[in-house]
Amino acid sequence: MVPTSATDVLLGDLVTMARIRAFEEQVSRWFKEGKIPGFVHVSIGQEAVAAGVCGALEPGDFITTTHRGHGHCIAKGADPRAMMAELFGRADGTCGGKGGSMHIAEPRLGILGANGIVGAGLPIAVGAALASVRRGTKAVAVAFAGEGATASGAFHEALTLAVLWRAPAIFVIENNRYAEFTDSDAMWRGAPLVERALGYGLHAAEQVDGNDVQAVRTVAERAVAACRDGSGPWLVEALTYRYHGHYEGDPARYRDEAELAAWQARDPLTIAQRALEAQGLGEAAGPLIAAAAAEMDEAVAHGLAAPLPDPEAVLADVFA
Amino acid sequence: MVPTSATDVLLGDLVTMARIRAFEEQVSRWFKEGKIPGFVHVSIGQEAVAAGVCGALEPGDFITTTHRGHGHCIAKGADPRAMMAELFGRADGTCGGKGGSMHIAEPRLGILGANGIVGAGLPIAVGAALASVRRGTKAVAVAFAGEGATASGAFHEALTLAVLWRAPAIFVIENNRYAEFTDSDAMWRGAPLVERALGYGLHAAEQVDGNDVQAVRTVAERAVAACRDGSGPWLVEALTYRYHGHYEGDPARYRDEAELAAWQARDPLTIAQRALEAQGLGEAAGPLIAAAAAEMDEAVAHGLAAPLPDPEAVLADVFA
Amino acid sequence: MSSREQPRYIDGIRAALAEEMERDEDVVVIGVDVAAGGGVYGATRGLYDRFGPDRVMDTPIAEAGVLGAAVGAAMAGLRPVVEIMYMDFVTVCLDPIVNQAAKLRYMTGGRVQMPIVFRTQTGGGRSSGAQHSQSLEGMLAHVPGLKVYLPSDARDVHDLTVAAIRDDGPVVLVENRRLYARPDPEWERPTLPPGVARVVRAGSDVTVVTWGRMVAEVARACDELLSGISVELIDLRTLVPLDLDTVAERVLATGRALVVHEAVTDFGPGAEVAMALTERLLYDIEGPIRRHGALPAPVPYSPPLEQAALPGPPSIARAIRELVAA
Amino acid sequence: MSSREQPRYIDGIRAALAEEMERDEDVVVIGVDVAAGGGVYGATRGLYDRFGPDRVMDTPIAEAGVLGAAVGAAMAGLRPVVEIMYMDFVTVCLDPIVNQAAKLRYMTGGRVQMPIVFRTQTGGGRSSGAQHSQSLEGMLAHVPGLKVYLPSDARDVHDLTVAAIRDDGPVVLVENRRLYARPDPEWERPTLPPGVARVVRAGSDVTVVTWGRMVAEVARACDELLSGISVELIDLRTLVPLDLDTVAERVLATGRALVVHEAVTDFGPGAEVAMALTERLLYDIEGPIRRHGALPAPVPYSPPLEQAALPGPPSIARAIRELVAA
Ligand SMILES: Cc1ncc(C[n+]2csc(CCOP(=O)(O)OP(=O)(O)O)c2C)c(N)n1
Ligand SMILES: Cc1ncc(C[n+]2csc(CCOP(=O)(O)OP(=O)(O)O)c2C)c(N)n1
Ligand SMILES: [Mg+2]
Ligand SMILES: [Mg+2]
Repeated sequence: MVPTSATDVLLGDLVTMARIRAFEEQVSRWFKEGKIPGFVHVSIGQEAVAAGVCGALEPGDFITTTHRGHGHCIAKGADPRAMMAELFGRADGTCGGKGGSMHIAEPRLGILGANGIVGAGLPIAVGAALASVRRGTKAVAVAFAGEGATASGAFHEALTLAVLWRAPAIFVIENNRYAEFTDSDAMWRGAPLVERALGYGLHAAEQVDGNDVQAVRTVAERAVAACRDGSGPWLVEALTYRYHGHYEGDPARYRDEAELAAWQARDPLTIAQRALEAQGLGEAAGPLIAAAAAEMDEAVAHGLAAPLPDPEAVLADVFA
Repeated sequence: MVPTSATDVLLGDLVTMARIRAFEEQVSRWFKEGKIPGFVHVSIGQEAVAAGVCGALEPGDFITTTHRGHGHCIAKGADPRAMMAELFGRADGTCGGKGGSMHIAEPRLGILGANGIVGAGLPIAVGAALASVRRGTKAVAVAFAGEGATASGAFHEALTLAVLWRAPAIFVIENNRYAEFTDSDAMWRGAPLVERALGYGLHAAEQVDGNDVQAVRTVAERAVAACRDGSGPWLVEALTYRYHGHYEGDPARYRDEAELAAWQARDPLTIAQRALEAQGLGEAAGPLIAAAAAEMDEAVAHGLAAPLPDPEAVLADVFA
Repeated sequence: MSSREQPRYIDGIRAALAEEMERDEDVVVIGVDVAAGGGVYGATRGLYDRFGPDRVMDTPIAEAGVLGAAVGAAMAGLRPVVEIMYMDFVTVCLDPIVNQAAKLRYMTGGRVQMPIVFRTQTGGGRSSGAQHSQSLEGMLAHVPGLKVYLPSDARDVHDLTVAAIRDDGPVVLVENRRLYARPDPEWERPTLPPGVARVVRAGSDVTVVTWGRMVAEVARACDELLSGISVELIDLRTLVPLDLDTVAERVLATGRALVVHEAVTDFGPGAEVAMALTERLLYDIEGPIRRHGALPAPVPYSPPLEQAALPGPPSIARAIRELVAA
Repeated sequence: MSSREQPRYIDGIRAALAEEMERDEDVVVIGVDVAAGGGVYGATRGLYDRFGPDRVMDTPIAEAGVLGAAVGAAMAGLRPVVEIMYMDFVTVCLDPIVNQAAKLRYMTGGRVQMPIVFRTQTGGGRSSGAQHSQSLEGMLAHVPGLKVYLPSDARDVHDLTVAAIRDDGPVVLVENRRLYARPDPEWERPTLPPGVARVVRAGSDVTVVTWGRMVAEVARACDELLSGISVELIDLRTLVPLDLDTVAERVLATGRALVVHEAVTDFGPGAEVAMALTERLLYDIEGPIRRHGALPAPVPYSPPLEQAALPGPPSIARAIRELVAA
């Protein structure tokens, strides 16, 4: 994934964001239609973090993600057709219909799984990073987590171990201000996250505008390069916002419209598009964004047409 | 527990230390004799922390402690006769013989229990402190823990909650340099503990010479006063050393004799005694120390003579 | 209490919490999103406005710390009702439940009280995925010192919540989210204490013993699929204490028993219930005693797979028919 | 391997770990004090000197993080053997075991391998107190996706450790510290795979099914207290997979069965084994099938209490005598 020029990179990241946005809009729509069972958490508004970070990764690198992981998986290369089929519970879904939204994974692409347990992905990424060191593969592991996860013991233990093992692990904390219905600022009275993180002895911890994909990409590339060189773990706090409720269907009464509007005014796709325009490349994006939308239309069509799993498969895959 | 003069305080704390030392020496001896079953962890060398901190507490205050908790319990007022009987597994032990060394507790004295799970006592103390606030009792809660416990998620979550709830909780970390057979410095590459602790937003975090009971007492009194006033949680890191192995019987091959000798040269009882001598009160201590030894001889005699529990009691106390 | 004629399950929870908070100032409700948010399923809605932030407390996502704090708070005089949002999450906070709350009374020779309620909920069958669908009551019932309640309707969730809060020891209260919205036609039924099983329907061919959501599923199986068979349905209500006397007496009458639960069958709670019945009745009844629970797999997401994994009216009816034929 | 004629249990562990580490560079040993310290009971002694700090790693007291890391490492190509020092401590690190390692293969539709061994140990009866004496194998066996091995002697701990390390899925290996020092007169016995029960002694009056330390305790009960009764003793070896075929066949022959374990009886692993046997053999045998485990209390410290709580030769002999008389 070494692109030729900065503009190409930006264009590529914008396309990734557009693909994520289109995917998530479809998820939201088909959830409402009753075609997606269970509950789903979409990442609309947060696309720049997924695109910027995963854009900086190689195919052999690892990620772990959360309940809000569709975007990260797409950005890391997962096939949206298979993902959509998974959400529809189909046999040819990413996980054969056994996982669902919170458990999308594509191990051969280094996607070690979304996770339904807040914080659980953090040490898993550290372990993958440890394996990379021990096996000399040079792979880097990124753990995506929400700011809500930083209260968990898993966060503390994961950072402690990553530093101890000088693991090439990057903790990307997507601070979207809320953990479910709770304002995360009300749940923490200590020092800012990056300051605390440095206390663990990380190589670096930086805050970034999580709606500016160029800024995210820049810091991610530095973090990846440092980890690839063996300089040990990083933390990136990306400030961003989710436009939808915590889960689809959440009326999000805990926040006001003005706050949402202010963030929407800094939409990550718009910001990227403006940057392209500033470089005189405004038109380049249009067709690509349209293609992204078409791709997701097709993914939905594929998913809806795909066969449901055979109930007989229920006992397969339990044991190795 | 408001003593009349500084000298009285010191003398009192020295007596507490002497009582702990004498108790632990008996435990070590009777464990070797095969009269104490299971495994025991003694606190010889660390007495100043227990004496200085618990000396600053009122009877209504709470403590939670660890596998190495005899000293804290004695300093908080537990009856050594009952404790010794407990270690001998007797019916009139502190817990009727059901707990043993790692589970000594005396709830009516605010001793909410030693604990066999590293880190578990930390949030328990925070909860007791929360209850104090909610019920308006003004009680303070101290959580004793070893430096090894600071890696655990329990530490992180306990500090986070304590700050959030402005709980009158004091985390006293006895840093005796080892966690079992492992040099704790090798297990942590981040900032020093007190620095990290401040990152949680504690009211204060200070390091103290854990072998100097006057220094411990001074910092503890400040911490207690602050907590009593509602200024929220504190952390105290007390630098100290255990003379014996991790458990009785551990040959402690992981450390060298010189290190032990250097710490023994700064024995907490000796330091306190010298301080008394400097105040011209050298002789005052002698009889009191002798009395402490006699007290523990008697505790042993009591414990050894006490009846074993009736096996019928095995199913009592399971449910309320 | 809602003004509906037939309160829903969730109304039973809210009413019980509010009544007990009113009655005793030491009762506090603690958990992720339980305060202004009212709980992810709305079970604590209204409490925050009524009792304020000191008694209805949101927490960070730090369940192990929160439950540990509840243990300390209980020993220091509060009566915490702490929520573990999904039963699957006991895996991140089991130590304060199993090694602390359940054991401290015993380990101290009876010197402490431990009035804590661990409220949690389960509810498979709606594609919540393998980490949000587990019924783990069997693990908890195995731990001496813990009581485990699994109410099946609004009346019971109210009464068992009240009983749990008034208990001086730790109680795990397992709600079922798929029952939350169900109105209870039997709301006026008299209160039963924990440890007393309830005969939901009398019958003569076979006794089915179950709890939680499966009470209604078995009833549906009977109504819709088993017209020729007279099924006696027993709601066990609490696994600990276990009312073996009532159940054994009824099984003696019908001569056959099936234990049904949403948990995985293998090494599950039904093994205890069925085996305890077998030990007691082996030489006294003719028919077999069997179990019917979930298949031995993580709970799958896709509806046809999940339906195959979990017990439901068709599989229950099949198990009952086979049992009666045996 | 020690040069003794009869290797001890702990020699079996050490040998298995060393052999597998030699054979496969991806095998790493991780845990609190497992490196230079050699493990609190010496089970990993010598590995650090032989394989170095990259493959034998001490960790801070952060078991949940360490086990989570093992999950990630396993998915990324290592084969971690992680130690949970006492089985009681699974309460602080259950999520990576239950919600991650056990489920990830299934949740991904079979797309990942999860070659992890969770080594742990139990061993009541020596006044270790309520938080260092629990046998919690029943909880783990209830979780689909986990295998659970409980070796009873040096031969088996060696062979089951090797098998666990070579397994591409997660295995919980439960050692017993009270066996560590025991020499194994049967070291030359041929290797058996997991999932195959072993007939330790043939007998005709009753079949006793057990595992771990209880194998030796039942043998002692037979030798010292039950001269008139012909007991068939079966070592189940692994709870998951469960070799019900072998056991059922033997129980069919004797007509009676007793399941013995150190875990608490109530809602314990014996309920499954006994109930599965009952389901299979109800109409084929005369005698009863029963269980004998620990009393429903936290494990007490004082020896007379602990003796009353846990099964031992006298209580086992009593249970067998009652069963044969029934
Ligand atoms: C251990 C655990 N506790 C609670 C939950 C319920 N839960 C799911 S998402 C969530 C909020 C997470 O907030 P954050 O980490 O900020 O991520 P975001 O949803 O904002 O992306 C909570 C509490 C859970 N899944 N796991
Ligand atoms: C959760 C947990 N992990 C591991 C252990 C085993 N263990 C008992 S004491 C101890 C070391 C504790 O070190 P520290 O906290 O420094 O206390 P110290 O013994 O030095 O007083 C360990 C690892 C335990 N009891 N609980
Ligand atoms: Mg968030
Ligand atoms: Mg220490």
